[in-house]
Amino acid sequence: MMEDTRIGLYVCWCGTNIAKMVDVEQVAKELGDLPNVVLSKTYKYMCSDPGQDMIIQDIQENNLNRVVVAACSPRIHELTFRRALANAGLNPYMFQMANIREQVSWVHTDREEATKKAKSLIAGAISRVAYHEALEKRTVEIDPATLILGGGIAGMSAALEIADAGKQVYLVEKKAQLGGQLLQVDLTFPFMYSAQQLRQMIIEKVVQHPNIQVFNNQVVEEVNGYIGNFSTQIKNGKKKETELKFGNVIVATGLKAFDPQGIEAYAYGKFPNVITSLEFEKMLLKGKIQTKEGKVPKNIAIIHCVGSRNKDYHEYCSRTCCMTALKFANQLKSAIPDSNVYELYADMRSFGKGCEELYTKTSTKGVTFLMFDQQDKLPEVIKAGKNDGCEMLIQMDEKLSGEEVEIPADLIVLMVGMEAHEDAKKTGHSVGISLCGNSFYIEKHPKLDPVATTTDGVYIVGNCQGPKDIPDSICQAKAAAARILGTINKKQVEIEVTTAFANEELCCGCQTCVQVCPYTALSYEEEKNISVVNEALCKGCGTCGSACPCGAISSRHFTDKQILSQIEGLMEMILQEEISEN
Amino acid sequence: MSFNPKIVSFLCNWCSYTGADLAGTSRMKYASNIRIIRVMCSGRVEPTFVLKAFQQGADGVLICGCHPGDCHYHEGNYNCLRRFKLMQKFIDQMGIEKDRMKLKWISASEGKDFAKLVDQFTEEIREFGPCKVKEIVETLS
Amino acid sequence: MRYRVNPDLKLDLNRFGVKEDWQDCFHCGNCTAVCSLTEENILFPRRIIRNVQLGFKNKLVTDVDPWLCYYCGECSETCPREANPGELMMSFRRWLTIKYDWTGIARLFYKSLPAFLIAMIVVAIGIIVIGITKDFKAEAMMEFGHKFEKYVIYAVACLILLPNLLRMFWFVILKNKLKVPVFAYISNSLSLFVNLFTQKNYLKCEGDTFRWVEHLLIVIGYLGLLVITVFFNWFNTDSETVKWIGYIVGALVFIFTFDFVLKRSSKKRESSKFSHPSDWMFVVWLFLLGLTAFITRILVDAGAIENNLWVYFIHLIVIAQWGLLIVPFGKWTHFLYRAFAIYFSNLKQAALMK
Amino acid sequence: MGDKIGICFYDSGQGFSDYFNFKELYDYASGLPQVTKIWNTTELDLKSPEKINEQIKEVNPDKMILAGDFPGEIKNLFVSAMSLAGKKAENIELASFVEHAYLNGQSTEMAKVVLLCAIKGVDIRKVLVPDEVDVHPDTLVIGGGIAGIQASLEIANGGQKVFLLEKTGTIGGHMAMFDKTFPTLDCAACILTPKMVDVGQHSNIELITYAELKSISGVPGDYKVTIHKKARKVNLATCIGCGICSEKCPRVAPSEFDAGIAMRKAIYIPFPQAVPNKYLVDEANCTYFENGKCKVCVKLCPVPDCIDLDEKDTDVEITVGNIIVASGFKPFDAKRIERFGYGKFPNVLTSLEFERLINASGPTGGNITFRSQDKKGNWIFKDGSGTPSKIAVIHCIGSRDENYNKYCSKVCCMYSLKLAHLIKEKIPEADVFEYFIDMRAFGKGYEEFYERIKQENVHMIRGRTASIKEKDQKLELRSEDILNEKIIEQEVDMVVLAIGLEAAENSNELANMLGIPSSKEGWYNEVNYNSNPVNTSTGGISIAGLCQGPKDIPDTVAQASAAAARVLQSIIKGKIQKSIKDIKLTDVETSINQLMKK
Amino acid sequence: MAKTEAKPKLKLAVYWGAACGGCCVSVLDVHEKLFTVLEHADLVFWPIALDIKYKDVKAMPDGHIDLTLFNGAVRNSENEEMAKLLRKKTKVLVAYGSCAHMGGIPGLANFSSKEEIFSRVYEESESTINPDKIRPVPEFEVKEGILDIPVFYNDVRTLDQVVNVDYYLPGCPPQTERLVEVFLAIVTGAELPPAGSVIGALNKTQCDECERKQTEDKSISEFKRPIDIVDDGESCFLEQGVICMGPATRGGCDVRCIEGNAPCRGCYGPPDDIPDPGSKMLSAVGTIIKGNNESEINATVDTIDDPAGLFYRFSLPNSILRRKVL
Repeated sequence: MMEDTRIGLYVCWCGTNIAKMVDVEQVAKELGDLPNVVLSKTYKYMCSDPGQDMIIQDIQENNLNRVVVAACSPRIHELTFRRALANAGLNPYMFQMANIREQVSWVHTDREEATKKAKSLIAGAISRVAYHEALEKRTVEIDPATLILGGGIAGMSAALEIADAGKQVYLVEKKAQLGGQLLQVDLTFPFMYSAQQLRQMIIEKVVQHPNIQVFNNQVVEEVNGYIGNFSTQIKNGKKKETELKFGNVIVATGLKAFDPQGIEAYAYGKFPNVITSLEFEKMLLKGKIQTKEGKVPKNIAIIHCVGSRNKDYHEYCSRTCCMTALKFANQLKSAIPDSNVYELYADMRSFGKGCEELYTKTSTKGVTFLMFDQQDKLPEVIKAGKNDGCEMLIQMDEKLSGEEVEIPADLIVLMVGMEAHEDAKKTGHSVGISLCGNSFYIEKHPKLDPVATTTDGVYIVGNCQGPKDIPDSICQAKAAAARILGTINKKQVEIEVTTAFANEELCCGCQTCVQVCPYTALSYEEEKNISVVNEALCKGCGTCGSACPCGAISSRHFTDKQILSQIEGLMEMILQEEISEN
Repeated sequence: MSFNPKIVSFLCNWCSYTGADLAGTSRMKYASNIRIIRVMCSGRVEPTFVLKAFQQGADGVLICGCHPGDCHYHEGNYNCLRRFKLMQKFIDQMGIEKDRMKLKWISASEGKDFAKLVDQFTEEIREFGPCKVKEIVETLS
Repeated sequence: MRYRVNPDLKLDLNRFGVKEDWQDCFHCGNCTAVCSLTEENILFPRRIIRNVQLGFKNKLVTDVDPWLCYYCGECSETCPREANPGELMMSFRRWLTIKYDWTGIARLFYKSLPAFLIAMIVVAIGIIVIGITKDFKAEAMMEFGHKFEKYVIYAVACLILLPNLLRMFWFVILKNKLKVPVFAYISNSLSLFVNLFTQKNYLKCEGDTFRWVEHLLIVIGYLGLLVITVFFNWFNTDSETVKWIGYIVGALVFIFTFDFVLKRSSKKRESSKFSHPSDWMFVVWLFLLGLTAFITRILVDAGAIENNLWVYFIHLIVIAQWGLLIVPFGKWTHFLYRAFAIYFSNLKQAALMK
Repeated sequence: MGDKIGICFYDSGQGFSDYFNFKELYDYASGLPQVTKIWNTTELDLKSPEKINEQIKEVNPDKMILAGDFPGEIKNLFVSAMSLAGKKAENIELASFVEHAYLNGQSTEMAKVVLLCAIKGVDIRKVLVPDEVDVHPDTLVIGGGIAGIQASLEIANGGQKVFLLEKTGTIGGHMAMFDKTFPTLDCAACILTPKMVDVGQHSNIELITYAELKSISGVPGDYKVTIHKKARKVNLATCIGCGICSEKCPRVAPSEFDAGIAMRKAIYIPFPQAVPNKYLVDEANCTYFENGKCKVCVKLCPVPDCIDLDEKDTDVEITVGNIIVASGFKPFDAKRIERFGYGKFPNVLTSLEFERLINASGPTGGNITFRSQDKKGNWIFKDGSGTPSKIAVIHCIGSRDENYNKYCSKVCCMYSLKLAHLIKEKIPEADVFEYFIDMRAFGKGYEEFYERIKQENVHMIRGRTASIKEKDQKLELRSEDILNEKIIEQEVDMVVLAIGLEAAENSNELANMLGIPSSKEGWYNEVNYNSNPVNTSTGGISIAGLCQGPKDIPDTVAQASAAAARVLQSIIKGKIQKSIKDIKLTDVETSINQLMKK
Repeated sequence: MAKTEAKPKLKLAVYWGAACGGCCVSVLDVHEKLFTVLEHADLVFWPIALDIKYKDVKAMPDGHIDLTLFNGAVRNSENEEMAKLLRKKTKVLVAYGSCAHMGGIPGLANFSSKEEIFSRVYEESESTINPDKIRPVPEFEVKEGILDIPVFYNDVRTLDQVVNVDYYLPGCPPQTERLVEVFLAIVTGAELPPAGSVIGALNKTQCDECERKQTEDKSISEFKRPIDIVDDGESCFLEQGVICMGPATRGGCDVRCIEGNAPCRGCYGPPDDIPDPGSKMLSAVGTIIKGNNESEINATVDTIDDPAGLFYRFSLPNSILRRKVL
């Protein structure tokens, strides 16, 4: 090493979060004696301003050239501290974090063991940081155009928000018509506003917008490139493929309705007058509420949570069905005033603006509410007897009365939940984003970054992130638009620095790496007989480095040396502890 | 003193490390024998690391990545799986019980599964007893 | 047993005074919990609201719980949905009254105010006709009146009240297939009488002692008046004691009923917010009953009854309407059903305990 | 042309006739050509489509317009009635007043526009397009909670200047007070503080704390805003945050950040991770302002002239093109419901107090203890005053209740479940009782969280607690256990009231100042519930977060970013739309006719 | 040829440890260049060629020898003793050939223990008749005194695991040309690379020089032994399913084996700074296994009979694990 390695070690208390389970003072004291460690301190909240100021000051006063902070998960504060290093004039990558909260103090119960574990993790970090190299930030230009996948309300709203700022938008819709799920809705809950008006207006605006190019009946197979510089091939009408270039991608592919055929108890497909909420919505759009036989139904039952909140189908709540069901009940009572409407529900989730009020109103209109257990005992639809005076009967355990009851029904509406499209995974892969357990796209942070994804420049909005209603979808769409407009406004964005790097001197040109890279960041250069890395495409996974047989490729910030020395550092500390114990 | 297994673990940043963090934020308790090393992708895990861990005295090595098909980098976890299988065969030849290394898929939401996995793996390694690699290497040099 | 949901019941129930507020109930359980009369197996009003909402007529008719409520109004006051459970209970008691009544006359009267008014007029005319036959002689009239009272009491008790009570017993005990230990019938009979006269459960309604006292005084007054007039022939007695007791009980009746009338008109209290015609009839007629009796006796004492016979005549009409219509088919039965409900409820508990 | 048009007026009876003069609208409509017949729903039997059909048949209109506050409510009735006459559903058009015309209180004029558009068959959204004017590139964000922080960062990261105005001494808002956030249970501070630090350090953000909006003038795109800066009495630039002043300060007052369950000094930092991390003097509780003596802080402060107790409030004026309102909410005052004994029984807490109690950074270091009195008689929480073993959480306090707030506060179910989990974590053997009506676990991962809490042996009771009584130091809760059909009288040691959310204090004042409409409850209204959930009818002003209505953190963040989108859009374009609310009927009549010709 | 008296001649030694003798032969392979060598150097010790006893070496002053080419691994106490002796007497000690460098073929003995080897060799092997199970013993008393033979160690070690090594000259055996180049470099006083370097070899791996056609498609669903394929003589061995250590083995041998249509076995060892000689290749081979599902992968892995032997054919003692755990 050219210069002395001078490491500063900081152990965070995190209030009592860490200090309660880890003897931070002891840790700091003992590890302060490790080679290259020139100072070692503890502080209540390292992430706080004073905590960071302390690091900055120490770097400047003690010529530290490397810093280790033992605190929470690097996923939370690595950036914070890197920034502090940068503020102190040190390269931000001369930093390593030891996760002694999420992976020590919060998961262990023996203080001594936890302290030991913390020590070894920090020792690993200290050992590793000595091999860190300065990495420089780089930026790429942002192509001001945006690609939006999905022409539902979310996709269209995002498109308009961006296009209105004068920027180009490519809107790709799988179906022949824009509008998505909104196409099937007559009125929106809770205020019974016209969805038709809303839809017509937005579609017209989108179609006529000079900055929006709509591709109907199209699916994007693969998106290449990286933030600021994506491209894809797309068929323009029936013409041949054209290449689109764009700087950001918004995925707004929505969800689809659950197919209730799998729930035997509801006899969907068996009885013609058991219909899904979508089919009922169509009926409302047409304006005629009637049974398959063409009669006006007298008894209408609406069953909630179909395919939702049940381990056998989907565990999650589909969020909008309760309100849609209340809307239906109101529409029914309005259209057929003397009908009997029954709502079979599990929990009434009327939580939005004006929603609880709609629930009250629905009750006042004389709709009968019956509660069932959506987990253990679903209501059962059976054929009614001759004397029942109706076509079907629903048998259920009614929780609020504690009785077994039967409900006469001429028409049964199943409030089907929402679930991911079959091709969600494929679409996700084409733009490089992943799914969570329920096949919704996973956001960068469930709370503080609900529209961004772990892939820079790719955003998820609307239902494809999880079920939601129209205003929430629009909010998300606009939120993504904000981020994109921000980057467009700044014209450039910083890109990944921890990419792979191919050493020309070592590469033998075997091309093993080329095959491995999922981002085509590696290519073979015949003239020199070597592989080269396009660092703008590289996302830094490091698989190529592991595949390289000759050690020519290294993953910046995750080099063999760094990881091996981390292993060494932490194992040595464990053994040292063991020896001192025996 | 009773045998306290030493386990080195490589976790991918996106699913498994996050899953481990989730176990933490959810305060799920698990055995403290594990030492986690973060890599960006399980595809980064090289046999060298595993060998190094054993050489340095680890009794078991746990590798976790995203579930098949969920890899943040599309296929890194498959690469890991392939290497892992070959690696297992190799260490078996080298006289190290092949189950001293384990590859499991842990997603970002599976904090609970992670905690369970650690406990279980720790017990499995405890059954195996100490790994002798370090001892051998030390007597040799 | 599987019950059929039948939302039509509400159409039926609407006639008994309640507004459809109870439809708003979202079953938070507040009313049941806030009620100080609810116990382990005695859950109302929510359970009853639920059964009404779902239209379980058969179940409802066998339910004794509604009678246990004294309508303190706290449930309605604190109801988060303003579903007015207290008033539903009240209306529901009216509904039960007609269900117990074997004659069907109560049903007619409750549902149709005109029918009731016609009946009242008919009774009044009847008395007038009798008055004509008696030439409006004070002595004859009073003698008739005295006998009339006696016979009406016996007749109403035997022909209407007793069969109705038996029907109630049939509904709430036999129909529920409760196996009541024989001993329980006896052991609880004392409390039946206590309750009958004191309505002491009223006291459990927190903070409403005054209302109970009022209620108790009216009961004392009313029963006293009944006994004193019917069995001690108050109007004609010479006993000073009887005379003064009569004054006191008579005064109790009309003074406190007057207060009731005032309260009902002011609608300040939760229990007075909604009034069914039967409520008005009950308090007003009781008031008139007390007042006319009181004045009649004053007139007797003053020796002016002969010249003011119309007072007694009105009293007689009131008595007749009261005895023939309000007692057997009107709100008066509450008095009886309430006390017996407690008795039956105790029997039920005993059966369930077993 | 020459189609016959029938109109039916409908008032849903929610009090909107105060804003829309139906009489005037009736008269206006009857003066319009083609309008053949006007009904009022009060004259119609809304229970009988047949009868309505009869009445419609007489006139036989080609198009039927339903006009009113929420005309969608009767749409299906008319669809039924019209279909009896063989007419199609498309022939019915809604003239929805609240949706389009409830923009600034007295809205009859705008309702006429709505009505006219419906008659002419023109989409109102095309008509209500204000002219564009130049925009000043700076933005004012009102409120430094998570919504304000997010919106500010979004704009600042887009390269534009932001003034972030915060009423209290630090940004962070309510979120900073929370312990963990549902359903992932990451700690609120852990995820929020980096953002706060970001705001504090951002070169594009000018943080104005301890200040309030005083007045506003100007037009969209060019607002002159006067900000009243309360005297902090500590120099922001020179304070080093050493804390000596606070340490020696003789006076204490309930800590706002700790929701009043612990005390702080009269000179204080709201909380350790506050941004800016500088002290401030609470004039109301300072000895100096009572008798002109003390000044201990001034004497001890190591930085010369840093503390100036005689500093006076000042006003500053700034010019901005856009404003984002993120003024947040206020928690429901649990004292209003006497039955629960809050304020009377020391161990009945609000959920906000409990958040602080259970928070590792709270006064007890996260230990759940009983409330006790300090030497001066203040009821506070401090470590070591006993551990409760039975804790009840009661949902829907002040929410879903006609007597208080009708609406659902959206977050209480989930935060109550979270609290249950946290209690179980701190005191594993504790019995936790959750009293709820409907469990509203609706968001991503919420239902799964609910299932998890159920697995943790938390007692879930469907049934609202009616009252709390104190019995021998214990609290007795009476409620109906609906699913198990029994009355339960549960003795517990501590009760947490899951209080709902209400519009912020002075929310109406602010709304009036900015000219944005708000609902009866004080929540700010968006320009259009469905199509435009962040903009308001005043040009250049957007709303974000809780000030628009209760919502959880992800929705708040999304909305805040969405508000930023409009701002960035206008800046990129250099143009901003004027206020929709200022559009007059006379202005748009011609454009409506033009649009119709097309 | 004019004599240049200016410089004294270099003193040169060649020794073999556990080796096959091939390395010594490779030194002989200098052929006519021997004269050039002798012009500049005196051979002071070379058991295979000269009769100089150990005691003679011991008698030399320390640092007397300028250059020692030590070939062969350290298998027994004699190897170790000589390695230490020569280290003491030599200025520049070169680990010559794969065995000294990485353990070489004798290093494969690290898959077994001494006991296993002895029982195989002295008892079980097909050509052995040893009913009394007589085994060699390090010391044996005879009339004349004590006879001793070197102690056979349990493990094979590389030269640098016993003594400090200045340079490594890899190969099994090393290319003689490389030796001459190195020798001449020393003689001419050219600047020597830093101590510890590998000399006489390239840092790029074999593929760089390999003439065979390579593509990026290396997905393999079945690995084969060389005898199982009909080599087309043109395409990359790996792509034909034969594990060729070429990609992970430093060049310098002029791709001798591959030129001869045999896959590289890796005698030259990995390039600089690779922590383990076999694991990189193991990783690369693992990577190119075809398919994503486990059973497919398992089937392919099964076609690699002896990964340890393949990837560590010449380098087991030099690997991270050093030997099999027994």
